[in-house]
Amino acid sequence: MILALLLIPTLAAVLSLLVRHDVLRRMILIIAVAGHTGVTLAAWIHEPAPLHNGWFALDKLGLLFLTITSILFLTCAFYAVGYLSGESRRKTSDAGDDTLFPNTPEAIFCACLNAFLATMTLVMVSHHFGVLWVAMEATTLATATLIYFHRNRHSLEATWKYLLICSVGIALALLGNYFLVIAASTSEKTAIILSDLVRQGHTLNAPWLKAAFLLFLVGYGVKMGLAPLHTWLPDAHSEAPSVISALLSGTLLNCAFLGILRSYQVCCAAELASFCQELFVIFGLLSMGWAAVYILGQPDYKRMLAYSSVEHIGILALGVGIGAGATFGAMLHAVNHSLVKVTLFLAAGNILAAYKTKTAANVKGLLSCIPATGVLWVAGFLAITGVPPFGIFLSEFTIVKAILDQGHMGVAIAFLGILALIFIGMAMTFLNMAQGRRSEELCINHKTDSILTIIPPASLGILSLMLGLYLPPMLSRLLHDAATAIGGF
Amino acid sequence: MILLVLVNLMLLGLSRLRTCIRVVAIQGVMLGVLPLILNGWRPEPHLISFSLVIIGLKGIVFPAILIKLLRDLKEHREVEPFIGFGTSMAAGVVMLVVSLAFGAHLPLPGTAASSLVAPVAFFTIMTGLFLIISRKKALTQVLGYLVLENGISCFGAILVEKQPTQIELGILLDVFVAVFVMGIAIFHINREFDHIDTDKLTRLRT
Amino acid sequence: MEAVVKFLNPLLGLFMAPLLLGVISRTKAVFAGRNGQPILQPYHDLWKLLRKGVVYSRCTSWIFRAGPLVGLAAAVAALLLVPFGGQPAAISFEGDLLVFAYLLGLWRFFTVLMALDTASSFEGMGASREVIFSALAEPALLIGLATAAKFTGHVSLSQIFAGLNTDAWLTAGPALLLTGTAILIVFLAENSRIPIDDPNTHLELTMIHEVMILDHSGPDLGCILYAAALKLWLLGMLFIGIMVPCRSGNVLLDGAVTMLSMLGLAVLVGIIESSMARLRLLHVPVFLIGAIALSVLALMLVMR
Amino acid sequence: MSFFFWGLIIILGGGVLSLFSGHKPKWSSFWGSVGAIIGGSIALVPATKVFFSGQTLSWRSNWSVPFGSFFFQIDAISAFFLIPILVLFIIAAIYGREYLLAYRDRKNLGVPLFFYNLLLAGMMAVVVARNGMLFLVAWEVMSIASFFLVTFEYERPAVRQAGLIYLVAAHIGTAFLIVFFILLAGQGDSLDFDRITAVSPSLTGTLFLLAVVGFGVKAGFMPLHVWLPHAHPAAPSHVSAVMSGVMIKTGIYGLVRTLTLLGPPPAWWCWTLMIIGVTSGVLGVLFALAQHDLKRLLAYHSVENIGIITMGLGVGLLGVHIHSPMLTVLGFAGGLFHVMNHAVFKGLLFLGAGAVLHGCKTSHIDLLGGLSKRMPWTAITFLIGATAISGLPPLNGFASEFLIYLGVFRNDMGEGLNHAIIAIIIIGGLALIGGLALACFTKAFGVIFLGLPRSDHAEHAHETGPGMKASMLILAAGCILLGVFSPLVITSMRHVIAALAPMELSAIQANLATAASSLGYFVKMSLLFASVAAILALVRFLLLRGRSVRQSVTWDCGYARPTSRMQYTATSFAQPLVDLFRFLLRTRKPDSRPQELFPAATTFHTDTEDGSEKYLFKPAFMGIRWVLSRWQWLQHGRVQLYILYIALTLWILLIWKLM
Repeated sequence: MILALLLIPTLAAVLSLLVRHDVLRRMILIIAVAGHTGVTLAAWIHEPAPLHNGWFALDKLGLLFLTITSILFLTCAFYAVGYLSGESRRKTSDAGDDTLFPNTPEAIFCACLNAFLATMTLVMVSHHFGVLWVAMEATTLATATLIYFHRNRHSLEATWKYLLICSVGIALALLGNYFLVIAASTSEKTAIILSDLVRQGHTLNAPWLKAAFLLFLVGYGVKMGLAPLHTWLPDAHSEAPSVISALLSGTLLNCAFLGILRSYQVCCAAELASFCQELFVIFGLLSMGWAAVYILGQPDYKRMLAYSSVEHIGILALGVGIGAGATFGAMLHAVNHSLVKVTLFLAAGNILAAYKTKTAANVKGLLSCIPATGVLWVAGFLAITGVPPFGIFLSEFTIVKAILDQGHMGVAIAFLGILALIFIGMAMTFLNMAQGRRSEELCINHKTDSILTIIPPASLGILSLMLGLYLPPMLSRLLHDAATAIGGF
Repeated sequence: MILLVLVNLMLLGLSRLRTCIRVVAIQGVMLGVLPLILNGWRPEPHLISFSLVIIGLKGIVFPAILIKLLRDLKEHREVEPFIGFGTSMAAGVVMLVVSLAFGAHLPLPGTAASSLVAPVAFFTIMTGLFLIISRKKALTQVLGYLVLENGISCFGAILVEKQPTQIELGILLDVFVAVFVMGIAIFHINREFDHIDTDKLTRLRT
Repeated sequence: MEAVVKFLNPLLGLFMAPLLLGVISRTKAVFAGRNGQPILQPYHDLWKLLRKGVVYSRCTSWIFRAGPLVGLAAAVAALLLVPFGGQPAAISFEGDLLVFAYLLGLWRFFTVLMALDTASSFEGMGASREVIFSALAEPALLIGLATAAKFTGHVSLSQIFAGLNTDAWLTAGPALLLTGTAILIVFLAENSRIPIDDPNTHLELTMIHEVMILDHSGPDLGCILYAAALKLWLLGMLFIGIMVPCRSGNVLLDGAVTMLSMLGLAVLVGIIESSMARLRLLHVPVFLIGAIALSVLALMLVMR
Repeated sequence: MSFFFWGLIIILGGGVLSLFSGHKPKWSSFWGSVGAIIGGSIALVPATKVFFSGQTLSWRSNWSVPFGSFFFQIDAISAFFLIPILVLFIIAAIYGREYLLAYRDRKNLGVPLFFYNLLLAGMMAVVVARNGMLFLVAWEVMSIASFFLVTFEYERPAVRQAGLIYLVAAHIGTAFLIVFFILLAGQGDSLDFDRITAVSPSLTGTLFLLAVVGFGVKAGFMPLHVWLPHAHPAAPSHVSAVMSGVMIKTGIYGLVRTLTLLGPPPAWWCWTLMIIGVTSGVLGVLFALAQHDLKRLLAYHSVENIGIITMGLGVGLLGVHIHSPMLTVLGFAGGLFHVMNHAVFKGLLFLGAGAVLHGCKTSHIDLLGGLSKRMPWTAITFLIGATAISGLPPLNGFASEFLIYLGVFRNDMGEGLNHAIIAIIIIGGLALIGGLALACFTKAFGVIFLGLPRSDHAEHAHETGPGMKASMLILAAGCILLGVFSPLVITSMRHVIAALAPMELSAIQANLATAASSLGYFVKMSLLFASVAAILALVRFLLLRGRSVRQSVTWDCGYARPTSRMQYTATSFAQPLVDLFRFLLRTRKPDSRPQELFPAATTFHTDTEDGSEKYLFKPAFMGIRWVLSRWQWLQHGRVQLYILYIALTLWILLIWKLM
């Protein structure tokens, strides 16, 4: 089963490079991702057996993140098909300046998309830290090409920053890997496989384990987007095609988070949980605050979404750091944030296609100009800022409750204060875009909303709304299991 | 060991890109030899083959890619780095002291390896980071990344016994692809901007 | 006996109220060294007005016609609530003082509206002044009444005034004096007397109450003037009820003293009007806020 | 309870139907309003039953979300708030149908109709929810639905601004409520209200303050009221009516509910409420005086009336604190009765304002005038509303203020300087509010409906249609009936007060009977007054029969050519008061005085910005923004710098954690 998960997208990637016909290639993409989703859902019912001495296994935590990834990928694949057929093959003019630029060939794009899925799946299923690292670096490389889809200066700059910063960060995580090996070298079995490490947690060498965790935190933290390590994130998210931004934000960040959580699991086993939790809380609040600084008055709406990702990454870290019930909240938050953020990025893609600008001030009257996207945009705004009855409210509430139950009044105040500030910042931008008087010249020659660009984000938005009103018992159990795996409940 | 230190210091003081690449190549070769040294020259086949792969990649392939890239570029020198070459050397000495202290603080448990390995690895890592931070040319930054990676794989060399070979190969493959992709990116940067000064790549901010 | 008193009390007000106006103008005439109009002149005026026809401005609506009636009805209703000295009022219940105060408010509401109905800038100006002064007089009146209520422990005017005997003055003389002064100021302000307003002025720009009824004529004007006389009676009765603590139990004696005090009050008003100038309009609020301060002080003294 | 749910379903169903038939305005408005009317009427059944009988209906079921449960309960307090909500929503739905049809060419009517019904459903859920999570969800649904209603005409920048301020205020208020509910639940896993056992005494103070702020934002306590004067004028008038009439009362409901959960009140709670009440009341009415827009004026009056309600609650709470049954009963009865009364007359006034806006296309007071001839029905109903809101007999506004006054006038409070101050605050406050409200509404009614038209807008005004007229008439009748039957109403409020005050029902009944007998006298007085007025009218009619009744011009000092522009304007009318209170209002008068011999055309206008907005919130937000923007240099686009951050972070962590 795990093999199937890995092989389907890999094969599809190879096929995409070989196939010459565009439509066929898109079909392959959809079929591969749908197959992947199918297998993932099957894994819910039937737990897959570990492979290769436990190097590859799908535990609850991995299953949770894998499911998010797979479902989001499926919706994004549909959107991507609509997007690709909309993107002209000719050189198009840049949104910012009037230079002309070509797009990356579609074959490479599709192949990289599939490879992206494959590498992310590898991250989810690998329980060997070495494999985890390899997979993580591979995701960076696969996505670099995707970010550089529009071959213009801005996306090139973003790609370069992404590559360099993430590579350096992940290199540090490699160092963490070696430190982990050193920490584990006192015990007889030295393979750094998660289950083994967890089992013999107390025998690990504490200083080296601490150092390893710090390196993982900083290394994968770069990729995850914890401030102040997140610096590549807004650039890459704003310059990539919206569907890629959506995937980066909705899946890749979770992926990196999983990397940190894996090391956290080991630390928990070695009774270093409080050491890690303090760091999670600090980084969480720092990320939220940092995001608030840039969200207020942010002129570029895609960058605003990117910073919002930094904020929510901070919330995830904070939730894990608080522990207890907040861990469950964090897991739920990961699900909700991914759903909503993808909705928003896809809607942003529609807006960009209609208005040809990323400057929020130049976008007016979405609700009257492209109503369906406008509704998504407003709903997404409400959802992302944690307004009930959307799911994010639930997860944030759970986290706040845990914070207050533990008596961290200061943390709670900071948390809610930053959320309020971000709400104000986002409200100003989003509402002015959605409402406002429509400008006729922009509205005349726009593409109308097509089904392929509306249904995917809309379905995710509805899913997020549903999660705010009804938490299916299966999901709830999975979330609890995942939270238990990382020391919460 | 001492050689590695000297190589790092050289990197900090050099301005010609081509020389820098060569120096990194030398470092790569040394790194390839390192597992053999650390394991007492035991001629085990997988060790030797592993060394050969490292030497091949880091000593030959990477420099070749970069040199190839350099031919297409106009610039051959690192001009006006953020931190001057002399200062860089001084900083290098400071870093060396810090890493020695650090190595002393965190003793390697249970290995009989030379006590110098960890500090030197740290020093190499710091040199790599320092190169990335203080230099402007994109190419130098790739070099810095390579040095960083070399430093990290010093640890790999210590632990070559404990790390499965597949993983090591996977890591190498990743690094290879990374350098390759970065090379492509630099190529594109050069084409788009007519230079590879990263301090001009600041359109995306706040 | 009590039933008779309750019945006679409002009737007395109805009949005697215009007399106060006569007394005031007579006093002023005496002070000015004139003979002055007959003391019963106000009755003649009212009678004359009732027999006349009316002229309406084309701008006005039904509010203009309804206003005088509402005002008079409010005054008559209020008359039923006010005791005559220590004698009980026709109707008394817990909180009747509030109904009393707010009936006057209702009256004012309609007076102001009918002034605005004429579309005249003079009447608008008068209305504007009326509302500001009454808004400030209201707290003074109510806190003043609260002082009396808290002191006697009752919330009905009849019971309050029945309780304000000489003993009361011996125990809480200063507080009652302050209250009385505050109510006197309210009395002057609400009845548009000097130093707040000059009822005899002939310049529209400086008038308050008189300017608001410039356009009324005939029976309407009669209603307004009669209601104004009743208001003089009503508020005067509050003042007398507090300041003259004659509660001997003898109905005739108490009644006579009260009636005489009322006339005395009218003379007092005449004296004030003859001896003082009208305040500048800008200073009137300060004067009224002074009244509020007096009644607040009194309440603090009583409840301390 | 099933009636309640059926009502809810019909209301939502109507909303959804109207949303999907948005392209056919007739059908859309039909479905929306019929859903609201029928559903609302059905839901009224259990509400009235509970209100009169005092029994409690509940329904509980599991909810899969964390800490949530579907726990609904209609007790007397819920029922008491439900009744005005449902009634006003039904009446405003009749009105809204006609009102919205005027927009049918420009707008999709499905949207406002849907959100109207959603708002109703949300508010119904708020007052019956007995689980913190459920309450918060309903609360936010209510806020969001009303936000979309406020921004109905989002093409106008002022409306967008209003919407933004409202949304932000609502959201921040909710943040306080989140903390409130979490702390209320304590360590427990359930947020059900009935599972809240003894809140730890050290927390009650914090909880009370959190509730005051959280609910106060919605209720519009000064200085948290900033959203109110923006949002109410921006919304369509029937929405302003329900927002002002009942939605802000959910804040009061929340506060009342909190009081039932927190246990015996210390003295400072009473003080807090009273001071908030007086501040909101006096400042609210003062700011109302200085306004030029009718709907903005009315919005400030909502702040004022919320102040009066809060004063009543404060008095009642004082009664609980000092164990005085009479004071408790009078305070709570007065405050809560005012909730109901305000719903009726403020609803009426906003509907009237809507009719003016509808008929004249402007709600700027100084541009109107003489509408009583052109819109007679609107005029008479507005007059009734204005009289009621000024607290004048014989209408309902007086009845509730009377109870609060009576509580303080009576000797139940006891002596002492503290209580003297309370008496002064309440009596002086109410009296001043009454006087100023009178000034404000004579201004509003007098300038808008009386005199001559001041502009073409008013000149060409037209009366509204039958539906709008009918709904205003119903509410006007409500003002009169609630006044006349006030003794009856307050005696039937016994269950509400019993739920709120820790007293025996019989004691409450006895005390209410005393209060009701006073009110009974007041009603008799009112009837007497009315009959005197009727007799006088008859006398006058008889007197004038056969006499000359002439029409002429207004006395103008002999000026030859009077024009309507010579009338006193609302601005001038309010000027002395505005000047007197300029230290609070800070009205700006950027005037250009006429100069030289032949002066050029000159203008004059006054501008009263909201004090707390201008001096508190704006600087605060600007300050925060400034501080945050100081940090923006951190991310300056240089990749070297970014790597440096990584290196520094790593070093700091290694040194901090390992050395």
